[in-house]
Amino acid sequence: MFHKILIANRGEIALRVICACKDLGIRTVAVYSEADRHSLHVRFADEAICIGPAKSSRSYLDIPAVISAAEITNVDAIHPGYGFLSENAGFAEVCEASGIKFIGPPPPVTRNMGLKQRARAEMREAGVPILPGSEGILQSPEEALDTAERIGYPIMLKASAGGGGRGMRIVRETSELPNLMAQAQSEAQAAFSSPDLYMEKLIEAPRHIEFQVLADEYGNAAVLGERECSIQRRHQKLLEEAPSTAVSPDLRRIMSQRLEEAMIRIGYRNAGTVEFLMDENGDLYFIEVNARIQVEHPVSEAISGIDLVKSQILIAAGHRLEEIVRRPVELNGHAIECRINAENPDTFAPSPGRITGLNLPGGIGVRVDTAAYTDGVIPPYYDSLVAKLITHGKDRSEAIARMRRALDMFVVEGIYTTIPLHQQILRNEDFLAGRLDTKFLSRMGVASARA
Amino acid sequence: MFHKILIANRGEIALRVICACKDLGIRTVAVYSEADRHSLHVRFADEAICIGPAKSSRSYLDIPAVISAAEITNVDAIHPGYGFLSENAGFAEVCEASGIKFIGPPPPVTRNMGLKQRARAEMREAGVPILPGSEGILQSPEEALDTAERIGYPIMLKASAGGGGRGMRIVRETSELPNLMAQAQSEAQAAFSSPDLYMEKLIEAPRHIEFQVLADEYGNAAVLGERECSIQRRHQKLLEEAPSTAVSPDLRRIMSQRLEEAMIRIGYRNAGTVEFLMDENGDLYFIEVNARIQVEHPVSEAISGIDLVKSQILIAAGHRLEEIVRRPVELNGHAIECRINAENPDTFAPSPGRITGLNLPGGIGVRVDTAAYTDGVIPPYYDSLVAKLITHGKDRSEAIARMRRALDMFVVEGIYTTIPLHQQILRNEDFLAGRLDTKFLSRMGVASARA
Amino acid sequence: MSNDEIKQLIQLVKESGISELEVQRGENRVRIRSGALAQADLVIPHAPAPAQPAPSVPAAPSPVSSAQPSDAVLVKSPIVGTYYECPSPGSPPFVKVGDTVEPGHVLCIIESMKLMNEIEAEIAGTVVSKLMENGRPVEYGEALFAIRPR
Amino acid sequence: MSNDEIKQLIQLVKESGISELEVQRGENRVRIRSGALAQADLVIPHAPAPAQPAPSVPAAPSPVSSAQPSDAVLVKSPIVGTYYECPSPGSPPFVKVGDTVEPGHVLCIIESMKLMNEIEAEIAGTVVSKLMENGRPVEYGEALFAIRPR
Repeated sequence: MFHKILIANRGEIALRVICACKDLGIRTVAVYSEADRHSLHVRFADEAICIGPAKSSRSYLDIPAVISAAEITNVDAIHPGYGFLSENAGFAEVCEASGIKFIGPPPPVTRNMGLKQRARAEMREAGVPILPGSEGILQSPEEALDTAERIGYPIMLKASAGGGGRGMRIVRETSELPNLMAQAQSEAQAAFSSPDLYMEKLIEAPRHIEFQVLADEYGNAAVLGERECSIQRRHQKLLEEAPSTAVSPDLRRIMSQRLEEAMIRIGYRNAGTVEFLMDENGDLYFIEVNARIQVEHPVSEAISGIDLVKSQILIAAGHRLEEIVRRPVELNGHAIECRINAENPDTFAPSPGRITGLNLPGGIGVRVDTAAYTDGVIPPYYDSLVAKLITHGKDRSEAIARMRRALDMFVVEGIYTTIPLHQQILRNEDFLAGRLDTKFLSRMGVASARA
Repeated sequence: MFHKILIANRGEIALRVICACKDLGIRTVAVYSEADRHSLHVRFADEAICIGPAKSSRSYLDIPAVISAAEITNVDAIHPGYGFLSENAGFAEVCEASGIKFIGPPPPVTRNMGLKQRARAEMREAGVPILPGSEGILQSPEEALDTAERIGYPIMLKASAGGGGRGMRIVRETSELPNLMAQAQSEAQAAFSSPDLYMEKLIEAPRHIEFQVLADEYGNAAVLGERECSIQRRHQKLLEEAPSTAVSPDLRRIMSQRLEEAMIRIGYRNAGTVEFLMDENGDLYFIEVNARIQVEHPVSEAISGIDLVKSQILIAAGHRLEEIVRRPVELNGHAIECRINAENPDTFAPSPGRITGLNLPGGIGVRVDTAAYTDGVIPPYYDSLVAKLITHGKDRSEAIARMRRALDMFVVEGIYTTIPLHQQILRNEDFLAGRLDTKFLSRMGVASARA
Repeated sequence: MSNDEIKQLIQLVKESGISELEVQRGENRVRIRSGALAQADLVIPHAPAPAQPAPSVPAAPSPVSSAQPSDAVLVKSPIVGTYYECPSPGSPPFVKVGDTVEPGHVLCIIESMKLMNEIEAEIAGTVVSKLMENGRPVEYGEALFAIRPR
Repeated sequence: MSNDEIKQLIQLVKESGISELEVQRGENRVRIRSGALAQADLVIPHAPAPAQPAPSVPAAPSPVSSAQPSDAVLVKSPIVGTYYECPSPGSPPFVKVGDTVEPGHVLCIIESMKLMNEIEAEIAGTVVSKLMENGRPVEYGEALFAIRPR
């Protein structure tokens, strides 16, 4: 087992990893930027090293600074949390070269999963359903028409080099295609100096459903059920739950089996998440693999009874999956997570500042993951997550009742938070009926939810 | 279902009942003394009524004040919590007479359980093992010698009218008995104006083990496993866990079956606890029934997945046990509760005052039940409980690791608390091995633990 | 409590160097802090804060009363219950503003657990205001009357 | 920061009526509160608090240095790593107290990820103290030298 672990992150996830290390009796090293010197992860780690100024490119994203901190404190492993360096294969390679175990998948796997077309190809080979689309770049309008005919309208044209919505067009019928394709090409040319487009089937109002995977270093993998993450605004998840109301026990069993095979086949290791879109017919389409622990991992922990961060460390230390997961995987009850962000709940404008008053909810079925405290500051330099509020109940309605109660008793003064928005979601009829998709928030009338 | 419930209590248990009511969608009325006007139970209830000055005899124990508050707020039920009026059959009768449902057993049952000899008789008839002793008052030294011979030395002589250790003698062999009995009689006469003595078998270092019961109003009862409460000082529990390391699955099954039959037979209703002593051979002896929710109920909630306070309300509202408890009762993992009291951890002197700094632990497997907050005051008038810290894990060692971590991250400034004492217990070898009895704390060297 | 009085208190806080001062004068209360301790605001109960039991200096006008002269004392409810100003529905009230009362004079009834508890004057004086509406529930310590002692 | 300066600041807090004042002057920092906000003590990290990056007014003596005159500026570590005062084991240090340096003069090496990073003087002046022990790990922003500008 590791003797000492450096946590290359901040905020609640740094504290989360410290908790897992304490539970395993492993010493911890926190790193922090000058903006975070009064943070709880600094207080509760056994050692703490300042690695740079507030700007994350010069601190939490600065590989030499993090590795040097690891070297001067003699750690034998690094946990990257989520965000920052967590899916940076180069960082994982530097760790390896420095003789420090990176707690995550091996660099080639992370790199392949980062290359989306490569990930799609590997998943398709492994028998996982993929969102239908063109085989790479569209070579001509004729090929585009044929492909669209094959996968069925509506379709989406996307710039290969693109992002941020530019060079994208929704096409609903054959007659529109040539014209819209030409527009998208010239827009892509202007924006990215390349007119290359590819095509994907458009799912107008998909659910976002993801499966939690654990894989050891000996070719064993286990799926711990799925999470429903459809409540998003601008592709940022706001409320997650497990299980999904749209996944039947049969579908869960089939998908778990296929994904376990696929993850073994691609040599996946440690914790990971396989993301899917679900269309109106309940069919799932693979979109990507997140090769790290996710923000919303606690809902899977609640229903599986398995500490995922502890499992990450055990797997990295060479433990076998059978010591961690009992087969068959049993899931109990229902869990919900609300992300309490420092944001204006109406405009979503960030609301950093000093927390002048704080009451954390507690009691039965409530878990709070936070690095916030009375008189503590949410700095403007990083993400706006203040706390994750998780409730667990024997069924969805008990989890919802507990979440409503916990939100009512969660008091944060001095900054705006998303608490009122969550209270509104938890009273919404569609939410209560489990009718969810990624358009949920914009339908609910949250103006800025629209991408 | 009830429309509105008055909570005739304060502190963490008042907040606990408010949580259960919120989870059921029931409105709440808090009552408070002048010392508690800034308490969280006042803040989080829908209504709050001041019922008197700080002294509990004139507020929380003042039956007319509580009933009047219930009448002017039009509640249809009262939850008494623990302590105060919770086992006062007279109060339950006044509630009944006022047309308000008392959430607890019917008054005659509470009264019978309060009369210890009566409770013993009823339990013996129901086939529950009782601590061996004399049949009522000892009539002569000869009867005493015969009785001692029958139940085996060592034995304890106790003043029938007594309490507080006066008129008590431990007798280890026949030759000592006549002399010590005479001493005890004259001490009893002097202290209580009655020389009457009775005899009980002495268990030198018993475990304190109690079983959690739920019974509905239709003659159904369920036992939700046991709790180990041996870590006490001066008969006050300090750390509890479930299950007990000394109860085998077989013993649990047998005891559960007998106790369910016994509770049905005595007409028990709502939540209750049956307390036992366990001797060195692992034999259990009934001591008493607590006809209320207990401080340490969360450990049973953790392993059973059943919300006991919610169940109390459902049962009082006429729900059937089968809607609340699934058969057979399944218990999962292990749970520990540490009572964080406002006390000097060495001397146990009370330490009321203002909490100037507070960090509540959170994260996986941690539950906190508290009414404390930064800048809040622990008044000197009531008990010293500041918070209950509960951890749950898949086994005892995971629960212990999580408790150690949570204690390390639990910061209370401005008052002394029992946190350091708990940290010491959680490092103790006997504790880690599960070797517990009521002498544990005094062996550990906590001077004032000795009664 | 006048603004001038509060100003003086603020001055007092500043001069003494303390961080917080809470003063209750009759029904009025002021808390002065020299800084931001907003957490305390968390716990001000939403129910009306009942006054301290020991009346001292006169109180500010209550919703149903006229202004109280500065030499009156408050009669507060010793129990929780329902306030009645007259012995039975339709009958005249026990006391009116301007009445003079002697110790033992019944001022009102508080019904508690179906019992009609007569609340008596403890001092001799003139009723200067009635602070509670007939039939309203009262908490422990709520002010019922102001009486100017004779 | 002298005791007299601190006294003046306390006076200022009292006069202004504010509850908290935090002042940083070079390596010195004082936080004055007029009341009990002990919560803040919760979060003072146990690791040595590194100094602010922008040196301004001179600092108090550091454990290994002699007293610093009030016109020196601090050279702080721009990276995390291990501090070496000489180019190789046994060789003389890059600088000694009393040496004069020009911009670009190498003051020390910080080893980071097996790379030896030379830290150079940015101003001309005299080395008045060396604040770090040879071979010790340094955090970002830790003070290494005090130099009196010429």
